[in-house]
Amino acid sequence: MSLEVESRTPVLGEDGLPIEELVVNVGPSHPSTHGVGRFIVHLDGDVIVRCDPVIGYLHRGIEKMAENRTYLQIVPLTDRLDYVGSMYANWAYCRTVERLAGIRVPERAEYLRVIVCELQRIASHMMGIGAAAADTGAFSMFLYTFDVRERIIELFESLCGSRLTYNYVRPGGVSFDAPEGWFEGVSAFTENVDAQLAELDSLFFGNVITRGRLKGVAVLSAEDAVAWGASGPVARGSGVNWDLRKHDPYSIYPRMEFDVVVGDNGDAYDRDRCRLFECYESAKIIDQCIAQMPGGSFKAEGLPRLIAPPAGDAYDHIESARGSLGVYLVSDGSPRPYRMKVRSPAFCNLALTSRLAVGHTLPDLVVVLGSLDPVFGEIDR
Amino acid sequence: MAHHLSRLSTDLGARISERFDAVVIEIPAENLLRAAYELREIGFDRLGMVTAVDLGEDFEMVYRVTSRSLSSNAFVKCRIGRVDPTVSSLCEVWPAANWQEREVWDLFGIDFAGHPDMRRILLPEEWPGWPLRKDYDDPNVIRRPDYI
Amino acid sequence: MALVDRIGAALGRTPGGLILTSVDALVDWSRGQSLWAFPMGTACCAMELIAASFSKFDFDRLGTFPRPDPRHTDVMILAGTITEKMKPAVRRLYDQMPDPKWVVAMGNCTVSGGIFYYDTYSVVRGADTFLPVDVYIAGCPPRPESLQDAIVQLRELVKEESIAPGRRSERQVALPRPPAEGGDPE
Amino acid sequence: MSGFFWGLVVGLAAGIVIAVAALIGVWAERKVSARIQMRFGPQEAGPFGLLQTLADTVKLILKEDITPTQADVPVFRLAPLLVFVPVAASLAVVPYAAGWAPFNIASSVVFFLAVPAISVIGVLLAGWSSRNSYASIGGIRGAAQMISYELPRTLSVLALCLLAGSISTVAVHDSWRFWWIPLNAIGFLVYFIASIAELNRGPFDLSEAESELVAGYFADYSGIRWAIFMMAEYGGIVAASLFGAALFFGGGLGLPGLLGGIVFMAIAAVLAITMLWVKWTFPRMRPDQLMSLAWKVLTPMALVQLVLVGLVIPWR
Repeated sequence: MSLEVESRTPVLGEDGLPIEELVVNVGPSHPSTHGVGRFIVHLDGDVIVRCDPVIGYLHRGIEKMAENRTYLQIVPLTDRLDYVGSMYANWAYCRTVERLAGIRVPERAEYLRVIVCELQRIASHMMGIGAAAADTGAFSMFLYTFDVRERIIELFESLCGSRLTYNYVRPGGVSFDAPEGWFEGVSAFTENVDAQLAELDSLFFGNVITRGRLKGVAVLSAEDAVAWGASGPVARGSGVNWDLRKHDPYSIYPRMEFDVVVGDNGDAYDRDRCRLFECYESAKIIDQCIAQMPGGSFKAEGLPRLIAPPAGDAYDHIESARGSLGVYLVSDGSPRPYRMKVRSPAFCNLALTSRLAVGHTLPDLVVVLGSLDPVFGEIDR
Repeated sequence: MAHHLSRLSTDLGARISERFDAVVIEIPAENLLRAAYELREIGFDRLGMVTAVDLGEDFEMVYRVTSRSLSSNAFVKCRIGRVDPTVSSLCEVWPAANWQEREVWDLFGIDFAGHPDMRRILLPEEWPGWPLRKDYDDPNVIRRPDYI
Repeated sequence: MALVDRIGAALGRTPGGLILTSVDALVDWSRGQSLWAFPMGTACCAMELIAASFSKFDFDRLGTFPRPDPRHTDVMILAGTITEKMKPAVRRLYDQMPDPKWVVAMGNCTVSGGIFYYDTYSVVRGADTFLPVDVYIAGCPPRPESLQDAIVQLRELVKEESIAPGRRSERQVALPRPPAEGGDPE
Repeated sequence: MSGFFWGLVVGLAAGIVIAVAALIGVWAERKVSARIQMRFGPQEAGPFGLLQTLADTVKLILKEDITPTQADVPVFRLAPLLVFVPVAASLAVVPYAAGWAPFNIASSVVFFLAVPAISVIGVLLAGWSSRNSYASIGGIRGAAQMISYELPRTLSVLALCLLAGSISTVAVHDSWRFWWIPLNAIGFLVYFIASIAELNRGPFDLSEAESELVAGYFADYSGIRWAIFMMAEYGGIVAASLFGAALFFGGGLGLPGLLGGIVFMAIAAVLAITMLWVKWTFPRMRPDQLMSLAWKVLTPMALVQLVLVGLVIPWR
């Protein structure tokens, strides 16, 4: 698609005078698109009358690449899907492979997976809230949230040696056991993260300008959220009580005690604040995991070097920071998948943009995008 | 659950089986839209995933629907021929299908009858071919050497 | 003729280029100390690019200041995979940057295509296929420290520049701006 | 002839002062924002990164000067000067010491308030002539905002003129008394907020909103022309801080010579740094909220201040 946008289209108004819409092209490289999305916005005065999202600027054909790789070689590719929360795609993919090939995962591995994924949830939400704050102009807030994220990344680095693309969750377990003192480090983190989150809450969500900017903007009704396939904080912000960890429980989540955070109004404020409160719950889960941590092996024994699941298909999903992230695999019995499909939550959430932005002003578009928290690696795949 | 789905098999010719945690409903392509309405009526209010699989001689459409009230998942599958593949769009049943069907059109070239906005979504509009088809041949693609 | 070229040409005529070299030293120091970055973050590496300019690593210490507007920047940091669909946009943003300008290719994707080299149909295999890249950083993604090292290395490259048109390094004139560039409706 | 000569000298002096102020201002902004954001800020260029802005300036002067082909070229080139010159001119009427301002005219308060308002035209023209939709929106937003905030700002200063019984900055400055500070508390707040908004700085930086409009009305300016916009912005901060320090806080009035100057500069510096602090703390407002703040909150507040002062005057 060319970069040009169709220019102004004169339409005759009720009084017979021509109304000219101002077409503003936001993206593909724009500070508020959180990546390389593009939004063609038609403005009438300051009000958005149409918003047409154009995605695919990061379409890398990961699903096609997977068809020529073995099951283990695909794991690094899944890292690059949701690059803000790499652990999730790792895990969702590995769950599907395990289901397809009938691999049992040792308990210690499940606990380690839950710990890293909940840490990742905090890290990812910190990125989401920070970017949303930076979009509204509170740039310093972004650095404060990033500070929390950076501490989690340090923990991940000591766990698997990488800051961003972890390749940690593997079919049948995880790649490394926790190093010495790692759990103490995680406990130390969860101990004081609550205070840090409370500070962020009062600093950003307590600010009168923030309330004015976010409240009542881009209201999404619960019916719409369900019908449009929204999931994660976007759906929960609208009052849809739907969290796969609770309602389609997987792994060891049934043993954990936590609450599902649900918003009331479905506006941008509720969506963003849902993310913040979910971090408290994640910290709670991490503490429980560390308390219950069993011994034993961290990966399945006797796993073949080349996984070749029986022919058939399987789908499994997890609750990622952006919603239900699923992987659909079709196997033909060979060591390479016949077809891999990633059900991306951010893709479905972003489809709501054109609905949510209409009727608001241009500054609100930024707020809408921030509250949907898109990650284009996962949307475009 | 079973009695809910019985009408699908009697009226619409669906074959119902189970695989892992989900019901698999295989349905003739011409009855897809009616089956979708039926499923929504039963309580399957979420359309999670729309995708297709290139099976060689024909395509298989795969829909994954979820019901919160029944707390169950179902796969709806239907086969369509390879020549001029067309299947009815489910946008009017679940709006979530909108972008996902565009993605299937973009990568498989399967047309959706009744879709409000059928354009490519991920690739540029002038892109030749349908990349996820097994017979897609792009001279720019470098095949990965076989190490295993 | 731009102001710089005029001054440069005039200074270049002085005997022995004595004044020119000292002016060049000041100019190159200034340019090296204030390499403002255009963060062309497309994918994963953008996270590390953000991290590099934030609290713990702090790009600003080196005088590198990320600005979202290409017109105000000196160095384009390509962070992340570039797809065929994105390529024209990247190229246009590069053309919108005022001279002198530099390009840092951050991460394997922009160096060669990296993990997305094989089997994919939509990824550009290396940013140097359509942009003059000055510094390559390996890594998937590279650490923020590597990015800062790239800026320090870029300063060495900046030192080779001169304000006299005749003494400019070849890479600055390698890619002429397309004639239609300039008026950008967006 | 001598008038012209003095005008030239004062103008040149103001230009140099504003350039130096902008140099320090940019450095201060980067250091202050860095401290707020748990960073260090510029460190490598000179001691404490003090030469950072010098490096930036030399670089920007020698950058390629792009004029978009579709732009309205004469207007595009004129706009930065239209923004900068009024701000520089307004520095000439600030009372730097008791009884002395570089350009002492009878109605200098009006001069200070009215002349920078010309830069509205510059902002509007800059946005318009770029032929860039972001710049156009930014320019129009900026113009609307600057005109709206003109009113509360003028009203808040008017209260001081009432107290002093003069519209000369020097006279107002000289008749300043300590009890003016509590009396003018509301007025000062209005003046401070309105000044920030006049300067298009956060949380009112709608016209250059980085996350929405990329860079707003100067999105298409590069090199030296953009530097002029930046100089106008920091010059504006300096002018507003100096004026506020002199008129609302009396500068260094009553203190001997150099000490008075130091106190004056210290008050102004506190005001300027508070402006930076505010910018790096608050989110940005929406245009409609900005307008309602100006018309529904600040203007009534300034009127209340005026009435308050009016009640006090008989017992002055």
